[in-house]
Amino acid sequence: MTNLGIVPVLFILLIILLVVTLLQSKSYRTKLNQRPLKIFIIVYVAILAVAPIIYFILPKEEKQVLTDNGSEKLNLENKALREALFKNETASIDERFLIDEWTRTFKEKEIYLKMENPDEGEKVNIIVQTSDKANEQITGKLYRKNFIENYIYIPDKLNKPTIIWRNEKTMAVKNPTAKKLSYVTVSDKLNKGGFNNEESHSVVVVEKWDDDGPYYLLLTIPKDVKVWSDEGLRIYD
Amino acid sequence: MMTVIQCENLEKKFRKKKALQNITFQIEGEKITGLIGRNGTGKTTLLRILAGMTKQTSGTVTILDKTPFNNLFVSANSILINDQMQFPGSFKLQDILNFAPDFYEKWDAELATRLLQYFRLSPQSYHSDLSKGMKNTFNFIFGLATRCTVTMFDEPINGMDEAVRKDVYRALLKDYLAYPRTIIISSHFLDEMEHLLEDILLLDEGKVALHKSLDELREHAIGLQGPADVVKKWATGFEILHEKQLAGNQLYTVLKAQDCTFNEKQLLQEGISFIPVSAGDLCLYLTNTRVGGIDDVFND
Amino acid sequence: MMFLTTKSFAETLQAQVKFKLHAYLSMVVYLIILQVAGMLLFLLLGSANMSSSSDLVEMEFYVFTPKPMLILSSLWAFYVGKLMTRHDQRADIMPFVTTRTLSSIADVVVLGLLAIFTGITVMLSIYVVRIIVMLKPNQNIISGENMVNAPGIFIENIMTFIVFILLMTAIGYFFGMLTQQSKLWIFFIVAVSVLMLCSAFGQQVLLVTIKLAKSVPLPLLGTPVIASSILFVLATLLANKLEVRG
Amino acid sequence: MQLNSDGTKPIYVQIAEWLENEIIADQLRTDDKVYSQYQLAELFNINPATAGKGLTLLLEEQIVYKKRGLGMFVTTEAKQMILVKRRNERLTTMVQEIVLEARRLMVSEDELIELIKCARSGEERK
Repeated sequence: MTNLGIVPVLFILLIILLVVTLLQSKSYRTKLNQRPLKIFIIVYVAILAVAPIIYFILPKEEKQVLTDNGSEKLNLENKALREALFKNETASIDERFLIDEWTRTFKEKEIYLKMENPDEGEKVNIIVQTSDKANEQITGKLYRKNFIENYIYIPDKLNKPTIIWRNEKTMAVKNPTAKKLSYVTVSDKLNKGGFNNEESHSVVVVEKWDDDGPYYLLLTIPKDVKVWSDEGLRIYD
Repeated sequence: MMTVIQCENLEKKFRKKKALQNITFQIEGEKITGLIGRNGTGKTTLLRILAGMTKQTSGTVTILDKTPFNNLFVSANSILINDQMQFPGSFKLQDILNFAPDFYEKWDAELATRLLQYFRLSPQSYHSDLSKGMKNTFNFIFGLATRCTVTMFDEPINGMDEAVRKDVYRALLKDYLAYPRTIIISSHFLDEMEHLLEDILLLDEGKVALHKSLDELREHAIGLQGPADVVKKWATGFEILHEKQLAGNQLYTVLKAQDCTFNEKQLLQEGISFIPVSAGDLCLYLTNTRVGGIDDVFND
Repeated sequence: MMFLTTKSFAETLQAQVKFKLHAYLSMVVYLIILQVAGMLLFLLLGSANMSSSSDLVEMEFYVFTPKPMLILSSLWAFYVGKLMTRHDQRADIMPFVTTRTLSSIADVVVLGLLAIFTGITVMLSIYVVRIIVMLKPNQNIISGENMVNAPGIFIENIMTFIVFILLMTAIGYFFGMLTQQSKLWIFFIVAVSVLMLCSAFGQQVLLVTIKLAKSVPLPLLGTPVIASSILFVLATLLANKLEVRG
Repeated sequence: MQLNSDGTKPIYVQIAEWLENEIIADQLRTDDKVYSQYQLAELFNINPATAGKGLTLLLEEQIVYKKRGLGMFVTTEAKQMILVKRRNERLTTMVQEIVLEARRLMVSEDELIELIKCARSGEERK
């Protein structure tokens, strides 16, 4: 709203002044005759008239701002993801939510789970499962639930949390750094405060659906291994 | 004959200054009238009032029985050509000519095109690019081709060279003969167009000094030349319009010739000769503040 | 007997409007240049960006609206309105059949037509911006309101723009007539506009005006139209008082 | 013919004289149609009213007569009348001027008559 600073205004005025004086000064007057003027105007009008048609015909990937229904659906999916994780029924969700998977040979009897940068908040929820198989392996599966920011569903492109092994028995989880994303929106509306419908602020209520962070790390640990953890890591058994 | 233009006690003030006062005259029928007067005597103002561009301060003016100011009928049947006429910068002469028939029913496109060609004005040139003389030539052609019932030219020949002036007058006369209409031509210079005119309306300092047919104008004054004392004797009792001292104690006097019945023979015998006064000179004498003209200034 | 022409008012008005529209073709070209300049400036400077960040994302938003084109066009509208009252422009009409009243009405009709043209082109120009934005690769484009998903806004905006532009021309026309009366008005106008542009208050007024014009519900669009009409009538009265001195 | 507009003679008089000359020279004979005022205006580049006045002058002197709707025609006596008129008017005034000038130059009456005789015989010889 207040992005109309004095500088662009002066800039604009300068350009107007330039254009007007340029076109009106007698010495520079390239005599514009009726016919070229008409042609120029007709071409411009034609371009403007065709522009919407082209715009709607051109294939485009435009993201939509979430509506009530859309966010509801995403929330339900998040719920389903959580439930599936806790019930250990990952087969149905892997395809959509699994973003990383690893295994590691683990011979120790204890495992320490640590948060690398705890003051940045808890973005990774760790779910620990015990494995019946007497093998010496830890598997980790990283899931990310539907992430919504500013009424936009952001499916990918975000940085992942990283897992760092301090030593053989200490696993640290490092929160992901913020990813820079830019969005463009073009609107017919004159005063578009944000990219979102001002009116729909009240409509799309993006509830903090749960306290969980956006990432789930599903660790499968042999059953004889003991799990220790720092504060700052949310661990579910 | 129909009264085309009628003015009664017309007065025009600009702020406090009176540009026109007590103007009363009427023009009847399809005449060519010369509006003569020195610079700044209100010729332009009068024409602007007649054309409906300016409103008079007081008095009445009617053109074709209508008050011209803000009157569509008068505007459609009259035109004033002056050198302040402006056309949009992006208009070529041809564009101007193309628009004219939308406004003037009697527009003669062929005449306009032919005259343009004759005066070597390219229809593709821009009005604002023309020199003063060419601009006035174009304006004149435009005015002629509109064939308006009342056609007024304000100093139409300004800036034209002599050959063009002659042609312009000839064109005006020929078109007038073919399509008679009421024409007013203003000029501070009568001589060149005298033969065209039927009537003369002489303005002096915002007043009508004289409104007569050209032939009557010739009988308005007589010039006497001869030995100063003899001329003076004869001139007593008459209004002296002009006086000029000549070499050898000779005097040239122009008298207003009302009821003047000189005995020519007697005058000739006393050594006085009649010098005819041309209309142009007479107009000058009538509008001079000093009888002796510029010489008077130095004689004082 | 002389053959006298009797032209009807409507006929002459039509001829005058046609003539004036042609006379103002170059002004339309200036308008187009301004609109194109508005679009380019807009795209280059990436006007109206804002950002928000959370722990995971730092979001930057670029919002394109018809506003810059509208502002430039309205400045143009003011200029054209004022230009119409300039002495040499008024003299334009003198060679052709007209009266003062008719000429003023023709002026208003022409300005109205220009306002309609401007309103529609401003609104359509945003679609050119859309296409240019779309052509840039690797962008996250969020669909904004357009004539398909929000036809109401589209139509309403065209109407408001037309009315707003008309109002601007009316203001220009009125001020033009004032300056014809006395040149002192020019200083006054310049002073006021400089104050308007420089002071935060002035900008606020400008924006509020736009916002008001925008936020007015459709039936109330009449208000600026009435304001414009009043200005035009006042200007015409002034024009009739004017002495066009030779 | 070129008209003289320096004021020596009103244009309409010059027009009338020109028409008279045409009649004297037998360019226009009895009952011939005389130029209309518009033809004259065109011919001499003058206002038709002026030309009309010239014609009126001839009409008044009965050198031409008017046929309604057809124009002016030369009367039978036109040529004779013009010759008489010229003799009476122009010649007398011219002789008057000559006499006046002769007096100024102090030429005696006999000398003057001699001069006239010389001019006449010189013309005849040609």
